[in-house]
Amino acid sequence: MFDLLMSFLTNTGYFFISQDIRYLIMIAVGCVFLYLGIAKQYEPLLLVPIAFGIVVGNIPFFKGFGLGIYEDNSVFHYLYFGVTTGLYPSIVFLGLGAMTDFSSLLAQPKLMLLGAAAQMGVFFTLVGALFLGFLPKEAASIAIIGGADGPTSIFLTAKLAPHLIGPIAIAAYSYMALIPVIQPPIMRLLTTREERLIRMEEPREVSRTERLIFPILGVLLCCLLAPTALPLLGMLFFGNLMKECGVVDRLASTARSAIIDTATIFLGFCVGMSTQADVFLTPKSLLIFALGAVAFSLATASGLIFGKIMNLFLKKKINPLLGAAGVSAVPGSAREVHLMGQHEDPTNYLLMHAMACNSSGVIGSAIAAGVLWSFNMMG
Amino acid sequence: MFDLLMSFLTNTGYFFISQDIRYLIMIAVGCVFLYLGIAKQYEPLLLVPIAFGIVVGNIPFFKGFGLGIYEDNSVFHYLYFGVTTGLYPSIVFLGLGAMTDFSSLLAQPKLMLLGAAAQMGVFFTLVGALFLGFLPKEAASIAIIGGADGPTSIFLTAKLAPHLIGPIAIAAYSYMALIPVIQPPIMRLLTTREERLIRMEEPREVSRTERLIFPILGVLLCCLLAPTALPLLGMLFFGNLMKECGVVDRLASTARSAIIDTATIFLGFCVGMSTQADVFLTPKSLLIFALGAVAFSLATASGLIFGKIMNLFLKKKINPLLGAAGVSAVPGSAREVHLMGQHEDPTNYLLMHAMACNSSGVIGSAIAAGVLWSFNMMG
Amino acid sequence: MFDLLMSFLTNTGYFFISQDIRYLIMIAVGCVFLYLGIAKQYEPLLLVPIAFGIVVGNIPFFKGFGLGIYEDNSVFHYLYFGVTTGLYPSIVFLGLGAMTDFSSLLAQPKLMLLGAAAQMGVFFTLVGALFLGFLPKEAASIAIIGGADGPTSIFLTAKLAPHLIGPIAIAAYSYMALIPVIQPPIMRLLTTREERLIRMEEPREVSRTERLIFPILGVLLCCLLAPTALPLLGMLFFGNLMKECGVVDRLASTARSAIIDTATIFLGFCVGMSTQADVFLTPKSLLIFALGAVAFSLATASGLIFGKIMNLFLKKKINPLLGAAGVSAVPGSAREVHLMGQHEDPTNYLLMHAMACNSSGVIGSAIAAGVLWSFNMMG
Amino acid sequence: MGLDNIALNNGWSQALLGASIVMTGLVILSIAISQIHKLVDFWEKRGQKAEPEPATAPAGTATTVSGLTLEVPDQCPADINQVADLYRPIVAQLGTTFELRELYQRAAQFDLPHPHFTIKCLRDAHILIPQGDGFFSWNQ
Amino acid sequence: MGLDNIALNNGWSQALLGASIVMTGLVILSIAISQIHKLVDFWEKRGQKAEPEPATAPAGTATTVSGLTLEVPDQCPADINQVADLYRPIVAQLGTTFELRELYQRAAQFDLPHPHFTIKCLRDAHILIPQGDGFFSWNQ
Amino acid sequence: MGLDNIALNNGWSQALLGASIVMTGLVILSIAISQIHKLVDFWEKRGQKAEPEPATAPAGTATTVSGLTLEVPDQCPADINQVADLYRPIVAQLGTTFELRELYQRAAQFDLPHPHFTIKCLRDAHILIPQGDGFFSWNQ
Ligand code: NA
Ligand code: NA
Ligand code: NA
Repeated sequence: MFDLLMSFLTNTGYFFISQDIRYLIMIAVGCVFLYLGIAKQYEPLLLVPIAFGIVVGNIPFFKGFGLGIYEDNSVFHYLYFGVTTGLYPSIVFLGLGAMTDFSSLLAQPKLMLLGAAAQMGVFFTLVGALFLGFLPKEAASIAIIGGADGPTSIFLTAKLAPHLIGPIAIAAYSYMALIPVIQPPIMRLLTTREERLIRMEEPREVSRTERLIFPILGVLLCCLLAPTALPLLGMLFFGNLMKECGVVDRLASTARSAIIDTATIFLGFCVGMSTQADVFLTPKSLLIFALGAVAFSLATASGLIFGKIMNLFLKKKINPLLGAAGVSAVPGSAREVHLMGQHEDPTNYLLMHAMACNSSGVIGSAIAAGVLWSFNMMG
Repeated sequence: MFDLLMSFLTNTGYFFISQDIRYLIMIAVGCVFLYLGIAKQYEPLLLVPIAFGIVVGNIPFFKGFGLGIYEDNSVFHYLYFGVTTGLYPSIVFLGLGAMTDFSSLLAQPKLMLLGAAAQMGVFFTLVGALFLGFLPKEAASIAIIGGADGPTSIFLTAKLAPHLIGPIAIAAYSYMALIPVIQPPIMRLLTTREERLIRMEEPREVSRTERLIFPILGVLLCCLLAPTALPLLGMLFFGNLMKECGVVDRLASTARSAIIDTATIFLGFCVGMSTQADVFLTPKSLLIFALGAVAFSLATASGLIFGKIMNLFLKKKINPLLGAAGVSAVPGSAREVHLMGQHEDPTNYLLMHAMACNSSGVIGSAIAAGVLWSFNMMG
Repeated sequence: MFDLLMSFLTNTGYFFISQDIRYLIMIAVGCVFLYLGIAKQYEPLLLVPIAFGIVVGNIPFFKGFGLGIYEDNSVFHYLYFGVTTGLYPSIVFLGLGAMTDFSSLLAQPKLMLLGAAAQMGVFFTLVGALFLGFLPKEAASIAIIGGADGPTSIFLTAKLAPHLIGPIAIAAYSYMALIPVIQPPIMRLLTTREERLIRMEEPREVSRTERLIFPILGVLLCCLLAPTALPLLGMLFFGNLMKECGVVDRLASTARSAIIDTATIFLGFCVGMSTQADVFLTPKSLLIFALGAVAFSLATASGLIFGKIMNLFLKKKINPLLGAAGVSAVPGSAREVHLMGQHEDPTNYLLMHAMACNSSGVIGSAIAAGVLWSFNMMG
Repeated sequence: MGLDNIALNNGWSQALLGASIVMTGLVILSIAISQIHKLVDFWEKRGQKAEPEPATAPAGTATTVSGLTLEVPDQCPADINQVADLYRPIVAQLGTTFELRELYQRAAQFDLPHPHFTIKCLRDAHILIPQGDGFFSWNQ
Repeated sequence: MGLDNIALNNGWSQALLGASIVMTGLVILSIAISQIHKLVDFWEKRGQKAEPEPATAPAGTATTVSGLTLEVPDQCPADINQVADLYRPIVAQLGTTFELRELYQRAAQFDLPHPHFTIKCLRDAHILIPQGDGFFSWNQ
Repeated sequence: MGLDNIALNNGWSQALLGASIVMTGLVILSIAISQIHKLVDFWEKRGQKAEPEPATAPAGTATTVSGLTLEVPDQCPADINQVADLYRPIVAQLGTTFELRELYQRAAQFDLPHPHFTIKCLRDAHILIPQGDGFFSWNQ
């Protein structure tokens, strides 16, 4: 009886926490994330599942029972399978495609360049991470944080540096949630008030045929150039075609509800759980967080500056704030751009234009991920 | 031609049934369950899938084609995977969390003790099963039937005694469906009319913050004590947090509809199919059924008696009928308690209070399962 | 830098297409299918996912990255798993059962014979495929195209000749989509105007009890005869029971929405992707397409002729057009029959009767698939 | 290739036998379903005869339950207020206005008998009052 | 570590080339989509010219079908009663009152052409009559 | 078999210890939740005190944001027209009539603050006008 009691007690989470305080730190981090997601409403669809996953994943246990996300045959391991194989990110892209309206992008194709420009942040960070001594595959995974796209980051990391999924995903999602904190200062720093006041024209009407052709053209042009972007972009454009073709509405509607919700729940929760303190709390993670912030800021800056450069050549100037929405981080960065625009001039509606940059940022970072993947496989 | 005909005929289900009449018995059992589920409406969400699974699973076939649930590479085997790994039970708990309102429990924390008390039935049965010569892991799996929680029983059995999933799941679900038959006599036997007439106070209003903190506190306190309850309680409280936080409504709503429904359909159907006569109809199964009935009755009695004991110490008496709802068996036992209360006094509303016991019974038996699991892994 | 550029360029899809023009052919085929599905609305729920899958699956890439559907560990390979194991077809049948109303079939049991008769096309084609030198398992998989049931064809092929899933599935779905082109000429050829004018009696009311007993009786009678039909018919009748029993509406409704939609999306998309030019564009595929057309036409003809034969014996004549609906191809062939009937006499409503034949055709071809499977396993 | 390949692989037997089996299967099924009708009629008549005698097994319990769950809802219960009592605690949780869907879900969750039918009766009895836009309130 | 690590791992090339590829990809795509517009216009004009000539392949069939499925629903069909005939057998199955959603699902199940639009027309023609609370009945 | 089997397998200890652990767990939890109440009260009081002082960290930003996202929606904003401005571009995309569900989805997609509450306010301010059958139009 006493033996049983003792062996039970030494298997409680309380006991393990008393041995290794890092679990407690991570639980506290989880609670902070919950606070940000729920009370501050920073991207709750991402933060709430991740944050609760962090709490659950850091309740320590005896390794060997088959309980944890890193142990074979555990329930959580099977759910985590969708992360490590890249299934959840691809499925999220399917649903994302089925809910994204590319109309305003189609009406203003030049805004697509801002989505490309913001990816420069990715490549700056790649160099930076190599400078700090990371291995090439790790550096690529870290750099993609600058793409500001959670599923893309997770997908690339799962392929190149699966041991870093935890920190990279957390960094990516944290910075996406912190957009209202990170982006506005950079936006103010790099643009003048005059630029921020620039109004965009009402985009023209886009016909159904155009919206229909876009996903087909998009998948062909992007993936013939970078076939490694197929698992993400193939799904994204598939979802979008289902949405736009109008003859498979029931499929599109399931894709943008039950399917994406299920993938979102399990993706977020598992990514949270993967932050188990003993594998997560390392100096490397801290370095990744630092680089992630750099990547994110550089991406924002690249977009803004490219917008200003474009204005040197364009007769009809664009509002360079839109460049900040090129990072993707759907729809947070678009909202920031809109709010910043309205802050200067409450009658200036940038939302639709910013969404166009947003969605091209999603495409841009998926291509960037594909390119980084193939560089590292060819290398 | 004749050869082909003969070999076809000896591969029909008719032929196999003529060789082994037990399949016919099980098909009849399936039909009885269908009758109970459909005409009598005893827990149809559980009984209908199970019952049809019993029918389908007992259509006999040539082993070796890859058809049956126990054969590698069959469709049914892949679906059964969610049972044997514990995935379906965990996912059901996710949905359950997203549909459970813990308000009345939060308003009356002392009712939680009744949910704990009812688990005593589990441990009485453990001793009984050992007495009858079952192996320790088998005994633990049988005992958990007293928890009156289908997914929990299946989860624990999948971990400890996978060869018994069929009989234990069927016993658990049968007795849950038979609650209107099993519980009322015990309730009448162990309580006086005066006790049954006790009215409960209207529970106080519970603030959103309380409902929000509960799942976080719940997962920490329960799983730090018994980390092995994580796959069940982690998911249950995750679902509940999504429900209560109010910022991820679309996820919560998918969890409590598409996700739980899908898991329920396949869980029930596969559990039914696992009763293939040649592995199911054994003396052991009968013994398990007998012990299950004992477990269930003991759990009910434990709850009732504990309610009476609590009244010895409480100034404001509680209605001991509520103890019977502590077995969980959501929401059948709560309904029985309510009906029994109304039978004595039609103006006595016990439903909300009984639901509080119900939900604490779910938590209680998940902890009990975790404890039994860890005892048997440490042993 | 130059090395990296060269190696990137030789990994683009453009480069691979320049090496092997067949990919371009298949992409064009995909676009034609998209046109048929979207503009012509030929069975869009099937054609759109398949067609986009063809486009995506024929963007060529370097084999070895783990990108394609035939490469281990790729996202698409995991999604394809549901095809090769037969999971998606079974799940589609679950949803199909939950949305099919068998009332008019129950009211007119003799129409079930037309669903059986149309399967004769399957067996004619079997002989034909053997004649052309196909191996027995390949011949059986080709023959089932005549069943005009996509999931059934995929299921049988996955079990018997997995290397032919692509061409067989594409043939099956193409001909189902081309029903408005294929069936009417055969219908006109084999029936006289007098026959096409025959009116069917209003079917009698069918009680709930009958509709409830049907799935139970159906699964027993069909699967005791041909147990190999269990994965398809077990699921079909399970779905139907959930629909009819009225006590598990939430499960039935999820089965006929989220569940079947998800399976349909991934089934169609993966089948499309499996047409990767280098494994698909072979002389064998062309032969399969030719045989598929034969199978389909023979099935239609068998149904029609059997209808005429039945009329020799029946006092109350049936409209032999209904025989064409016996091929299943839900609901396309039923609609063709109805339209043809209305073309001759706009006041003649054959839709309900044709749906009865349709649904018995589904059952018939599932049995045929089971029989062919067992023949080839016993062989 | 050719007829030899058919014979070699049992093609003729498979085709003939296969076709016969499919036909047999559906003939049996069609005969069976043409008989369900009679079976159901017979059963229902027997049921009507048997009904007057009280049920066999757990009598007291069954009555307690059947009063609430098993009666066939041909018409609204006379004691609609008693039924309303069952719903009041649920309604209380839903706030002052709510959608019928919410009420139905709650009722189904607590397994109250015939929720669809009962809700209809409650509306007929003006206990549930429509507030427009699909919202309802409780009039008691 | 340091610049050596960048050079050793092709960092500069990767960054430069990677950035160029992403930019190239999106520039190509943006040029392409800015041209869709013209393509569509051209195609639609061609289509208008081609339309008067009857379609090439399965002529008779196509007509049978197109009369029902392929016309562009710019306005409600003049022969609304003929359309109503198509819907009557479906409606019969739904009972006296039903929700539009049910009707739509059935119509979609039978692949009737343009169900949303047709149902709208049936309402406009007062063949579908609203009964309140989202329920409708059939007025024929 | 028998008592020996119980003793041999630690049955008594397991039962006693197991029961105690479950009871302990739920007692702790029930005590904890009976205290949440007080904690919440304490926290909210502290919050009320703390509120007057402006937030600590990214001040300017926070204000920009908080003006829109963080106020507690106790009553409709006085500047409902300003809120309406936020919704106008979304509504424009939805056509002249739309369902509230669509509007809500769009609002949620763009993460506009408190969409449910705001939509209610817009209705109260007669900016959203019901058109029957669950459809609404925009009155500006
Ligand atoms: Na991006
Ligand atoms: Na329990
Ligand atoms: Na068929």
